[in-house]
Amino acid sequence: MARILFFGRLADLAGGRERVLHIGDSVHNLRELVDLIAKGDDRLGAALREKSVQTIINERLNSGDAITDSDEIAFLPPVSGG
Amino acid sequence: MARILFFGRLADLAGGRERVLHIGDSVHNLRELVDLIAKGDDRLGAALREKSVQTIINERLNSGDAITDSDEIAFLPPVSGG
Amino acid sequence: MIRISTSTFDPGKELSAFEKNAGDAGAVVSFLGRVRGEETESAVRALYLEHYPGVTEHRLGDAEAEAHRRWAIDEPLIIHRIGDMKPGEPIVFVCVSARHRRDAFEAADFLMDYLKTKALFWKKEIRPGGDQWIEPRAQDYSDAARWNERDKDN
Amino acid sequence: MIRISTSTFDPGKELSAFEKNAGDAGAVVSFLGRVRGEETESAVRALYLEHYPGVTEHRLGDAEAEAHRRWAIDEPLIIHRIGDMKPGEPIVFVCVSARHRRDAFEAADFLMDYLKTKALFWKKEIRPGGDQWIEPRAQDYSDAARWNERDKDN
Repeated sequence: MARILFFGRLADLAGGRERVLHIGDSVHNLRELVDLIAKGDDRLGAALREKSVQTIINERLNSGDAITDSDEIAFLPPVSGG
Repeated sequence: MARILFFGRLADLAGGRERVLHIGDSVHNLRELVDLIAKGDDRLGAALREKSVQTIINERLNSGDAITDSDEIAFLPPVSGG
Repeated sequence: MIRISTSTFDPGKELSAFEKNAGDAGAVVSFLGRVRGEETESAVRALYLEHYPGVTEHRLGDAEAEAHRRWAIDEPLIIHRIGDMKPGEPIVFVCVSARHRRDAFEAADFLMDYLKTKALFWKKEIRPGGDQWIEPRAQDYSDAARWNERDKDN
Repeated sequence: MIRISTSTFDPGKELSAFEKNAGDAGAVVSFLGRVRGEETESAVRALYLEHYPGVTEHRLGDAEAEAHRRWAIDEPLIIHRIGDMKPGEPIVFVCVSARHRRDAFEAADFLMDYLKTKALFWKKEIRPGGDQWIEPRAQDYSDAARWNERDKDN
């Protein structure tokens, strides 16, 4: 099962910070994952597709966009620390 | 009587931070005051004439260089605070 | 040192502790960011901050390492609050010690620009009229871009 | 506020007190200058600092007023030691609070440049090989000149 994390306003839209999702044969990359999530929730799907949203797979940046069923995928809206 | 103040290394050279001096008819300005001090002490005189030495008359900057017998004249070597 | 804190802290005490361990450093610069309060009509009642546990800390470590590469500084201290906080409370505290003051000033400034635009924190203002997630101001991005400009100069 | 102090002080406690009175400021920058110690062969055993009583304070007040004109800051705190001090002890502590961090950083930086090159203090290093009066480094003068350059830009 893949672990999907949402932060900031994306967590509000997703109704929670975390989802555990079975990724079937139809999902091989980030775009297909977002398509799957968008099926159940248009607004969340649109928010995840915004250019300002970054993704981190398995806590590494620039890890490509291939996804398997054991991955942790985090969706990050623009940060605001400090 | 005029009050002459020396700071930093100038105080070391003068052998003290303060001198009270009677300024006679021959001293009307800073240059003449330095000449008077230099008469008794060549080394101190040379140090006071260095370009890096600033003077403050009666605690005000840019107060001209006229001096009377009731003035406070401070000789300041380059500062080093902080 | 990097500390993500779920409870409030006393910046003065942190500075004292940091300074006692600053060895032979001639300069210590600190930056304190605080929750701003009530001066506007839509007064901020509280802030909520979240982070990406593990990943946020790891990235902050990278930022500290970059500061080390750029300036002759000792190990900085970064404390960042998460959770709920009230006006006047500290959000972030950064301390940098160095032999000379320019290094300490610039490294602290650099780390704050990083914290404002790149560190993995998300901040929500709790207002009477409704909550609002915050994004960096344009000024924050242009401040952060100063360090890239400088790279090009070198 | 300007304080010339003949005895040592605790920068952490000063920051706590300053911060408690910082009202709605979002940013507080502090700079601490300390007596450097023993790492060189001609180790500094102590520092001695003197000032021009009354005049030094008055001029520092002018510098604070200039910082106020240039940046949107609250009233800064400047504490400067005089007399004898030992390695590790604070020499100078500057705190600036402001709504935004850039103002606080720049005003603190500006005040330190002033304190290093223009404020009426004289500093002697007490060394095993003999005492030595200190003058600003070339770097200190060029740091201070940055603010004049900026005036020309405006």
